[in-house]
Order: sequence, then structure tokens, then C-alpha cells
Amino acid sequence: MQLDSLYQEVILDHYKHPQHKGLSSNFDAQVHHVNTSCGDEITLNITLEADIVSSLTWDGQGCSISQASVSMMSDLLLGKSINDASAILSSFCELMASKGTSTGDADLLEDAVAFAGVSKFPGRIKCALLGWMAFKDVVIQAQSK
Amino acid sequence: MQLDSLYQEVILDHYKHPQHKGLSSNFDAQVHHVNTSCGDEITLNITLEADIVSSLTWDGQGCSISQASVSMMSDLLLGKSINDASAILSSFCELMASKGTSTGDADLLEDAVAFAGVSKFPGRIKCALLGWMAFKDVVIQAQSK
Amino acid sequence: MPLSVEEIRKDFPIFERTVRDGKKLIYLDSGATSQKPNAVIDAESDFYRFHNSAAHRGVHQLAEEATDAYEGARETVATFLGAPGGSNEIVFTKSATEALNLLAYAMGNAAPGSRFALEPGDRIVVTEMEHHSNLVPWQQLAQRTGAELAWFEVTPDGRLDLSALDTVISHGTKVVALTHQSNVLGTINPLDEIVRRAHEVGAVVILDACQSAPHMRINVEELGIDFLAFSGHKALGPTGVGVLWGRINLLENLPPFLFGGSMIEMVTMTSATWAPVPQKFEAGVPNMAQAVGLAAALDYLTKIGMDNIHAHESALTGLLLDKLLAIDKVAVIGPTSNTERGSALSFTVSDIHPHDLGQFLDSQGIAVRTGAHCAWPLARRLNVSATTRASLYLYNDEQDCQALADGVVAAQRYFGSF
Amino acid sequence: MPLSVEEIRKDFPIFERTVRDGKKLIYLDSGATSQKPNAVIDAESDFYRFHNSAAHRGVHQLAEEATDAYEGARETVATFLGAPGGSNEIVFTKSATEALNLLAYAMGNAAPGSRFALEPGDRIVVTEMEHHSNLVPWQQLAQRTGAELAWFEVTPDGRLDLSALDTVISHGTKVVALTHQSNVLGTINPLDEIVRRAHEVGAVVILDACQSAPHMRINVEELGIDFLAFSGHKALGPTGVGVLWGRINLLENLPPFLFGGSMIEMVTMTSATWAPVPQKFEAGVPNMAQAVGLAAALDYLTKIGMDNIHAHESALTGLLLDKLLAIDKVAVIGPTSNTERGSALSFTVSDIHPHDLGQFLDSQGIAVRTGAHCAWPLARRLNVSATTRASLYLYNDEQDCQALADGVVAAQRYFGSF
Ligand SMILES: Cc1ncc(COP(=O)(O)O)c(C=O)c1O
Ligand SMILES: Cc1ncc(COP(=O)(O)O)c(C=O)c1O
Repeated sequence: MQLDSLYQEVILDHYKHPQHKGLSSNFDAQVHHVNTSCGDEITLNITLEADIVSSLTWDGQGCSISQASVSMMSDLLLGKSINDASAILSSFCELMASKGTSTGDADLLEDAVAFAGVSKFPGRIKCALLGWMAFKDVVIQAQSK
Repeated sequence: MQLDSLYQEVILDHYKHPQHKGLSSNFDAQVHHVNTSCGDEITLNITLEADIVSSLTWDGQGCSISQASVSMMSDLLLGKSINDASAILSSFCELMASKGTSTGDADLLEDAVAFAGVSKFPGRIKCALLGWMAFKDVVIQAQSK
Repeated sequence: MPLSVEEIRKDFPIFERTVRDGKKLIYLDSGATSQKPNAVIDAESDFYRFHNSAAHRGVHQLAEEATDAYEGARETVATFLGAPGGSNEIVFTKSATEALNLLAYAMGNAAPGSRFALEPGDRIVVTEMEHHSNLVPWQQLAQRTGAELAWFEVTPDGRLDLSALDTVISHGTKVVALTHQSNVLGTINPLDEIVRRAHEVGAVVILDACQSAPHMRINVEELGIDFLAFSGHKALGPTGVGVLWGRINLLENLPPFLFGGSMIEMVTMTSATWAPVPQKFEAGVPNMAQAVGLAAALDYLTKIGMDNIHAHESALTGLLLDKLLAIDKVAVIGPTSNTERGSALSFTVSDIHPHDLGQFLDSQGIAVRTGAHCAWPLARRLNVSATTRASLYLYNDEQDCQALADGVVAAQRYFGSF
Repeated sequence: MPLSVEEIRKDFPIFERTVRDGKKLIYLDSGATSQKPNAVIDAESDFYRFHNSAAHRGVHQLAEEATDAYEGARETVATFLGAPGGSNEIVFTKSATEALNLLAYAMGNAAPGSRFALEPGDRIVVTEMEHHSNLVPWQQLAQRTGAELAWFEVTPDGRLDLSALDTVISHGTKVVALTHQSNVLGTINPLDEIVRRAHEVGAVVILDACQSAPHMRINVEELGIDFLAFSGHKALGPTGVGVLWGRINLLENLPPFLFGGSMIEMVTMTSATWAPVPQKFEAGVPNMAQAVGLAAALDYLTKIGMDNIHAHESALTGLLLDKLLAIDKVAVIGPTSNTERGSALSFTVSDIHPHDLGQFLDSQGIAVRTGAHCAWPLARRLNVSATTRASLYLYNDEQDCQALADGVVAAQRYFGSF
């Protein structure tokens, strides 16, 4: 069933047990992103040490895809350099744009390749990208401080 | 040929030799009406004596139908009482709305029954009515003075 | 007269297709947009095929035919709404959204002191259950003019709280704009008292009939309102056409909105005067084919009978309410009683996010809408950031309702590991 | 490559019908609205038949398909215009008239002091040959903001008088809005100098491409302009759809126009923020089927080739000019030389009022337009209260031109008794 390619076990796991959820009280920058078409919301806090993402916490509400995606993302990007994080971000965006033709770069994306199936559901791509776009934004803000 | 039912000889006559054209210098009321869809224009002057249309002059430019119609109208309504003129006006409007099914009330409309054919050409009804609508308007203005 | 849904569906070509690998299409999203019968699709194509030309703008036969078709559509709409002033009271817009913006902008164009001018001290009244299209234009008008925006609140069971009617619609209220039926809750709002009070203080009543005009008999005279807007595409009609109805004397006094060809009387380089109503509000070559398609839609609806359609939907709504409320963890957002409500039915299923539920239902061929349904303030007031909405129309039947209930249960099973 | 008009006509069902008791239809009114090929009619119907649903608004398969179709149409338009910023630079409106009003109103919504705000001392520049749709919105904006309206005059032979370019486009000019091709004269305006000067003083250039985009290759980047508007229905597309193109950074800075569903980011009862471009400018359920139909039209045009179409029309225009000028008492209003001109051709025949001429031609099956063509100031400047206009397109041929010339001569005979 095609639906199973969307709702991978690891995605539902993250949805049930979100990682790094709960906003840190200190941060270099904070952004709030909303998926205007369905109302999903995410607030993302970042702290950078030198070039490294030393803290990445979030809060939000929304569907399993948006929440699992931000959970997995924070797991993945925490401790990475901005450069490495950007490469992972690009790779994830590429995967989302692949319309189901790519399985994702497992070296870079690790568990996040589970989102490959989302790319077949155009209505859900924005959900999967919500946290990632917030990350892109929050980095710019943290760096321009 | 259907076109001939539109361009009756008497209509072309009035177009070539318009009656009461040239605005009187004295008047009780003056109106300026425009056919917005084609730019035809008519200015109409009226003078009432008691209840009688004692002067009705006009100037304007436009197609044969609009110019002939106002010419014939001024011929027809000059000297009539407001009541009689209104009856003639109603009868003309009815004829225009008849979609070619009526030949017009010759007792009231006299030569203006020649416009019966116009009612088959919806694009031209406004042309034929231009002067008559101006008359309706100018009477109201003259009476409210 | 009960509808023969089987017969009706034959008129709608989309039901010949399947979705998601051969599943039967169960379309429960008519509140977003309705499907179209062949009569409508053909009316629009036939206009292009046989009569296409710019209405009001030529002396040739095609222009005559196009004008007849377009103005004939206006007559049909006037009759459909029971417009007391006839077809001159009907303005074609591109959508209800445009119709509502037209009113707000036109009022914004009113000369200070004139009938529709708003200024500080004046009030615009809306409700908390408005669609964004009947809220944001008024927010903006209030901001531009300094008028105050006030609103009726919504009770927990999804009705308008009219307890403070006379204070909310205060002296100084110039506009009362509200929805006839909530697109989220299904609530049908009672109008009599609101109209009475609005007119008492000299305000005009603007009705957003997007969710009512397609589903029940509307007679603007009986409702006593002043303006009404609805969208063609929710009423079996084409996309790209909406309707504004207004009382003729009000339309005549309202300044124009869009400026350009066909809405003018005279133009110089620095000034312009306006054509009579309704042309004054229809700048540019109009959406003729869509107006003609909408007329075909209204003819289709009228033939089946608006009262029959409403009765059919009411019966299905009652059934669906019962079925959904019987499912564990399902909460209906909006009136759970089947009185004064239409067939838009929003609900939540605890533990399953609406977006996930909608996705699951889609995999079963069931089309619903999820989210805040363009009514964020309402969602916030009712404390639900998103819901799942099923909305019914004349082509839905009991099987569709059963399929939805079964789908919800199956979704609970699918996501049960949560 | 020369066009095969015979083949092309087979694509347009309207040419299968006759007019006025069996006469062949000679359609010379494409400047008002073009005829539609089957590809366009079918694209619109097929949307309703197979994919109809509200774009951007559902999780179900139909909503995905509708979104794809609608956004795909946006891509097609972006490619057609050579939009440097891609499809986000394309806003679907209901018409060119709405697109131009959108710009004027959105600028009117700009906060004082911001990029697009106009105030006393600022200037808006138009030309004397504008269609009312690109004149009256600017008149109104000038009136509302206190900005000054200035214009380029038209020379007796129907060209823009640019001799005072640098004074007309003064420092303080914020907007230069002009037509690419006059719908009355056929004149194609030279843009390079105007664009250079406008940008020198910091003004944006808004091009009304209603009469050019359907007839010649347009590349907005090469033209160097900032905004462009055209109507679908004049470009083989459906009625009820228009296009606004704008540079992405300008669109991003421009306040919205219509308010409502789908154009917002967040809404409370008293405030709202906006969605990104282009959604910010598309409130409500969009005219999806019409956008899809327009894309089919642009595909059709592109397949034939805009350069081929332009060459075809140029050749016919030259021919028609010769034929008309050879007739006694005929005067062409607009350039009589066939350079920098499109295929809209206005003329007068002394002693025969255009309305009567048009009526006579109609009786011969020939569809032309008569009047002031929504350009009153131009008519007044050229001292012709009305003209007869023939306008050509890819489905016209030499026989059509000959028929018109013969028709004019026959009209002179018919009305000869004058
Ligand atoms: C030059 C020009 N500008 C603007 C318009 C307005 O286009 P529409 O009526 O499709 O909005 C037209 C055609 O009517 C036109 O020819
Ligand atoms: C209650 C209500 N008002 C207004 C609208 C706006 O209609 P449209 O998007 O067709 O302009 C809608 C639907 O979207 C609606 O449901």
C-alpha cells in the first residue's frame, strides 16, 4: 500500500517520541514558521558555538510528517558544522523535490531518508520541509547577529 | 435583405436632413446623453409652456439610427402635451423591446414606426433610444424647476 | 421529493474516474469547491465554440449573441436570488472574495460624508466565524478609515453569541458583514434580529452566502439583507466567477471599484464618469463564458429544486452526525444537533492529526479537507488548530457517509500504534 | 515559416458556423477578443471533467492534481514571457484590467514613505493612447494620493511624441504606465528610451501588453520593464483570466490588493500577515480552469511560433493597408506605414458613420468593431469620435482582407444615396 511509503515506522516513532522538543531558554536566534495551508507551526531555537550547532530545540504542533521531520532534523543537525548542516539541508530538499524517483543519500541523511516516500505526495512536501526551512532561516538570523 | 428593415428610407432621410437640429439659445432644461458603448452624443433643449412642449432642439453626432431617431422624435413631440409625449415615448420603448415582433402603433408613432426593424438588432436599440431617453430626462428636469 | 443520487451522478463526469489505484471517488469536499455537471461544462464550451465574442462591444452578430448570453446569465442569477430590482442588481465578479473586496474598496472610495464613507467613530461588525475573505477586507477597511472593527463571538457549541446584539451593533455601525452558513461549523446563522438591529442603526447587512446559496433556497427580499456574495464554483458553476447582489439604490450610490473599459461613461485624460449599474462595477471584458456556465449551474440546481437539495443534505447530515458521534474519540466541532445547520461537518479524532487522517482517507478514495479552513480566528476560539471537514452536496449519498465513518475507524486502526 | 491558415482554422470550431443567414464568418475583431482553438476549450473542460478540486487546499488526490495543473499553468506563462524569476513572478488575475487595478490599488496600500507609496510631488506618467483600463486606475490613484498625472501626447500620425521625454518623465516620477501596442492605432511603442529614463529617475515601468503579448514574442528581460499585464481572452485563452508579471523583488515589496483566503500567513480578528509571492496576490479559490486553458493557449501559440505569427500578421497588415488606402474617402487612423505597428487597423469612411459601416459589414458576415475602442482621450486628440477597427490574428488570411475592402466599397454603394 502506497500509504506505507509515506508513514514509515521511523517517522511514526519520531512523531510519538519527538527528540529535542521543548524550547531552550537561551538561544542565539529563534524563528517561528507556519505552514499556511494547514496551520502546522514550529518554533526553532538555535545556539552556535563558533561554527557548530551546539543547541537546537523546538516546539510545535502539526501532523506526523511535520513533527517527525523537525524531530529527526534536530537530531541530525545537532553538533554539525554550519557547512555540513547546509549540505544535509540541500540533500533533504533535493530528496523532497524528487517526486519519488530518489531514495535519498543515506550517508548524509541517515534516518531522514525515510522521508523519501513523502516526495510522492505533493501535498505533504511542505509538511516535511517546515522544520528545515525554519532551520535555514534561523541560521541566517544567528549568523547575522 | 434584413439590413433594409433597419435602414428604412425615412430613417436615412432624417439622417441626411435632420429636423430641429441646432440648439435654441433659450430653454427650460438641457441634457447631454452619451451612448457609452459607441460614443454617440446628443444634447437636447426643451421649453415647456404650461404643459406643452413648445420648443425641442438638439445637437449631436453619431450613427444614422441615433441621429435620425432624435430628429424624428423632436418632430413628433414638439407641440404635444407632456402626457401625450409620455404615451408616445412608452409606445416607442415598447416597440424597441419587441425583438421584431411588433410593427408599432402608427397612430401614436407616425413615421417613427420605421424604427420597428431596429428592434431586431440588439446592438442598435440603444442608438434608437438615445434621444428618447434624453427626452425623458429633460422633461423631469424641466418640470422640477 | 427525494433526490435520485444515482441519476444525478451520471451528470457529473468526474464520478466516472477513480482515484488512488482504482478506488471509487467519495467526494466530500464540496465546501471547498463543487464538482460540475456536463450541462455546465458544455455551456461554457459552447459559448466558446459558437458565440464567443466581446459582449457589449461590437455591432456584429457574434457580439449580439455574446451579449445575449451574458445578460441572460444575469437574469438567471437575479431570478435565482429573488432580486427585487431584477438583473441590474447583479454584478459578476471573479469570486465571492472579489465581491466582498469590491464592497470594502468601494466603500473606501466613498467621498467623506457620503452614504458609504467610514470614519473614526464608525463601526464595522463581523463575526468570529468568518472566512478570511469576509474578515480581512473589513480589517483593512477599518485600518484605512479609522473605523472600529467589532464582532459577535462564537459559543462553544458553534453558534453566534447574540446576547449582546444591541451593544455589538451599536449606533455608529455602518456595516454588518457575516456569513450565512459557517464553512467550518455548518452553523446557519439566524438573520432576522441582526437585520432588524442593523437597519435600526442605519447599517447595511452584507451576507456571505458562499456556503448557503448553493445548498438552500435564497430569497434576498425575504432575508431583508442589503448585499450578498457567493461563488460560482461552489454552486456547480465554473471557476472564475462570483456574484455580488446589492439593492439597486445602494449599488447606484456605491462608488466603483475596478476602473477601466466598459465601466465608464466619459473619460478625459484627467477625469472620468461612470456607466450605470451594473456596468459601473464590471470593468474590462467580462468573464462571459463563466457567467454563462454559472447560469447553467443555477438552472440545473433549480430544476432539481433547492428545497429538495436542502432536504437531501439535511437527512445525510443527520445520518453522518450519528455515525461519527458513535465512533470513539471523535469530536464534532460545531452544532451536534441537526437544526439550523448545513452539511459542512468538521470533526477531530484524538491522537490523529487531521492532516494524517485526511491522508489516510485519501488512500481510501475519500476526499475531505483538513486544516483551519480559512478561518483562523474561529479555530483559535474553539481551540482546535486544525480539523477534518466533510462537506456534502446533492451527489452524495448514505454510502458516502458510511464510507467516511468506516474510513475514520480504519484510520484509527492504521495509526493505532500511536 | 508561413502559416497554414487553412490548417489553423480547423482548430477553431467557431469557423464551422456561419452568420447572418449562411454567410461565412470573417472575424476581424480579435483585438476585442480572440477565438479559441479546441485545445483551449478542451483543456478547460478536461480540468472540470477529470481534475476539478480546490488547488492548494486539500490532502486528496484531486487537490494534488488541481494544484499541479494550476501551478503548471503558471510555469507555462513564466516561460512564455521569459520571466527571469520564474513562475513566482506570475500572478493570475481575472483580466488585464484587474492586473492594472491591482498595481494601482496595491501602490495605494503602500505605507507612507515605503517603496511604492505616492504622495503630492510624485508623478505618474501615462500616454494619450492608453486604453481606459490603463488610464482610469492611474487617474484614481493620482486623485487619492495627490500625485500628479502626466502623459506623452500622440502625434497626428499616431506615434508617441517623445520629444520631451526627459521633462515628462521628471524626477519624482514613480510610475510609467503605457501600452505596448495601441488597440486603436496599431502603433507599437518604442520602449528602450522610456525604460532608460524611467529607471534613471527611479520609476517602475508598467507595460500593458494586451495587444502585443498575443501577437509577438515577448521577453520581459529584454524589454527591461518592471511589470506587465495581459488578458488571456485576447491570446486564444478563456475569458476570466489575466496575467500580471512583476519582478520578484518588486512583487515582494508591493502590498497586497485583494484580501481573503489563501493570501494570508496568519490571521487574528484584528490583524493579518501575508503569504509569500505569488499567493499574496491571489485571494480566494483561483480561476484554475481558466489558468489551465490559458496555458493551453500559450502552448498552442508557442508551437506555431510567435515570430511566425507576427510575420504573418505583418504581411496581412501591409496588404490591408494598401487595399483600404486605395479606396476613395477612406482614412486610416494611425500609422499608414507598416513599420513598428501591429495588426489593429482603424479607419474612417467619410459620410458613413462607423456604426453604420460596421452594421453593413456585419450583414456581409464581417465582424469588426466600431466606436472609440475604450480610448476616449485618444479619439478626442485625433478628432475622430468613432472609427471602424479591423484587427487580425493567426487565423486570418488575404481573403479576409479582400472581403473587408470589398465590404467597404459595397457599403459606400449601399449608403450612396447619403
Ligand atoms: C490595450 C488594452 N489594454 C487593456 C485592455 C483591457 O483588457 P481586458 O478588458 O481583457 O481587461 C484591452 C482590451 O480590452 C486593451 O486592448
Ligand atoms: C464562507 C465562505 N466565504 C468566502 C469564501 C471565499 O470564496 P472564494 O474562494 O470562492 O472567493 C468561501 C470559500 O472559500 C467560504 O466558504
